[in-house]
Amino acid sequence: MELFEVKSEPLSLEDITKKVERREAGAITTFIGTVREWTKEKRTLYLEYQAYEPMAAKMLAQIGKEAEEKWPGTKMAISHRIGRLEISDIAVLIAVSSPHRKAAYEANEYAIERIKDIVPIWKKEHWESGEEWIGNQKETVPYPSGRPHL
Amino acid sequence: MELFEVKSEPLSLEDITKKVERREAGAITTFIGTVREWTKEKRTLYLEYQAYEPMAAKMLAQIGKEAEEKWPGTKMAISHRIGRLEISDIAVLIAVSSPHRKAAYEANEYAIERIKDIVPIWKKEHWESGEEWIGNQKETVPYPSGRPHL
Amino acid sequence: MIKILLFAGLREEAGKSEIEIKADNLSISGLKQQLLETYNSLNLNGAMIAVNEEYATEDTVVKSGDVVAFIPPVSGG
Amino acid sequence: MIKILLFAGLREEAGKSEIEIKADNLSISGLKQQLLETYNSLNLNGAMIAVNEEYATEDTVVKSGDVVAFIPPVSGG
Repeated sequence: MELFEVKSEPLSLEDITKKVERREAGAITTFIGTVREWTKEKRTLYLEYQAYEPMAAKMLAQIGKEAEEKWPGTKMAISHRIGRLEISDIAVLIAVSSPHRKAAYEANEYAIERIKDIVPIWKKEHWESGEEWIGNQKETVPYPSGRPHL
Repeated sequence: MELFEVKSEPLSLEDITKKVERREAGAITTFIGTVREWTKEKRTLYLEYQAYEPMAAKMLAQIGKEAEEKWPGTKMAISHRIGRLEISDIAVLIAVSSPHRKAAYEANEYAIERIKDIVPIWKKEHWESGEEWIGNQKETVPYPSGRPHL
Repeated sequence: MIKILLFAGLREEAGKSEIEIKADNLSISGLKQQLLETYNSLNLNGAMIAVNEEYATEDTVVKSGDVVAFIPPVSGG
Repeated sequence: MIKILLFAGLREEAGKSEIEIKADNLSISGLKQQLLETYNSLNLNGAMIAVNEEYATEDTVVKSGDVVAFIPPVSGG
């Protein structure tokens, strides 16, 4: 049972929640990132995720370690899916258990922000009008062909 | 399919997540409140939840309405269980979907805080050494017999 | 008749979950006084009040047929 | 031999996911120069660098047998 994983198979919310359940932890938060059909006026047909797999799994585990240091008593699990994903498919799952709810929320949100900063995973949007590797970690400025605005 | 409910049957994370799923919402947060075995040095054997059921369901719906006004575009569902609950049983589930993750986290945390303020539901702790209705909505100052410190 | 609902610790103190009081056009504080004549050990001071499933205040006036709930500090979630 | 890994847009620009370069004791910036001699359209400026699966900097020195990954801005989550 890997707490931090990158895989091609569908992700299960039930499974990841079980990974962090503990009798002393009364609060669990989960984050479910799904493939959105509409981003502003643009319609996504499907997505493709690519990862530098061994390093991505390591970085996810590092995020978990960071969170457990910042919020002692929390336990985290993260799964990220790669390959082709359809609309509404789950791309990422984050689960955090904690004796206290505040830490469970904060550590969870910390994790998704860190994923978008440091984990080597990329998504390619496929629209009716074309396709594009999304390159900005905070999803605000997509640029074509993996080439950032310099 | 009720978005806001108070019931005696076990709660399902899968079910409540489905209630808020939408193709335009790429982020879903859930909160799972479970029965904790240990609160500081005190060991809980089991809990009993009582509700003013029709009003509690109304208040949950009101929290959802407040959240949808504060965070436009979010959709919320809340289920609260009542009756006898064992350690690790789920007492409350909150799910929020949103096109953007920040709102999904914030609205979810708002909901659990509001539940602890305004929803007429009470829990009775059963310990080895006795039992007690917990009376302070933020769980910081339990008092015996439903009688607050005045 | 005004129906009074009790919960949690208050229910245990009173030994019942519902009490009916013959009254009409009475403020909540008046109702409390009347209730305490019979149930003098009930501690209603920390409780919020709901009339017909909506939160109300001490000076809310209730009529016959209304349902008044005394809501001790809540502890759900 | 230093193994170079390319991802996402960089992989498509180069038309391959791995490139091997004969080199030893070379800084990342030196490695980039050598790589651009063959793949002159590759835009490496926005990419982070990892050496053996750990983030590294331009002046990190790599040896034969090391794996260097060019990591364009990430977009997981």
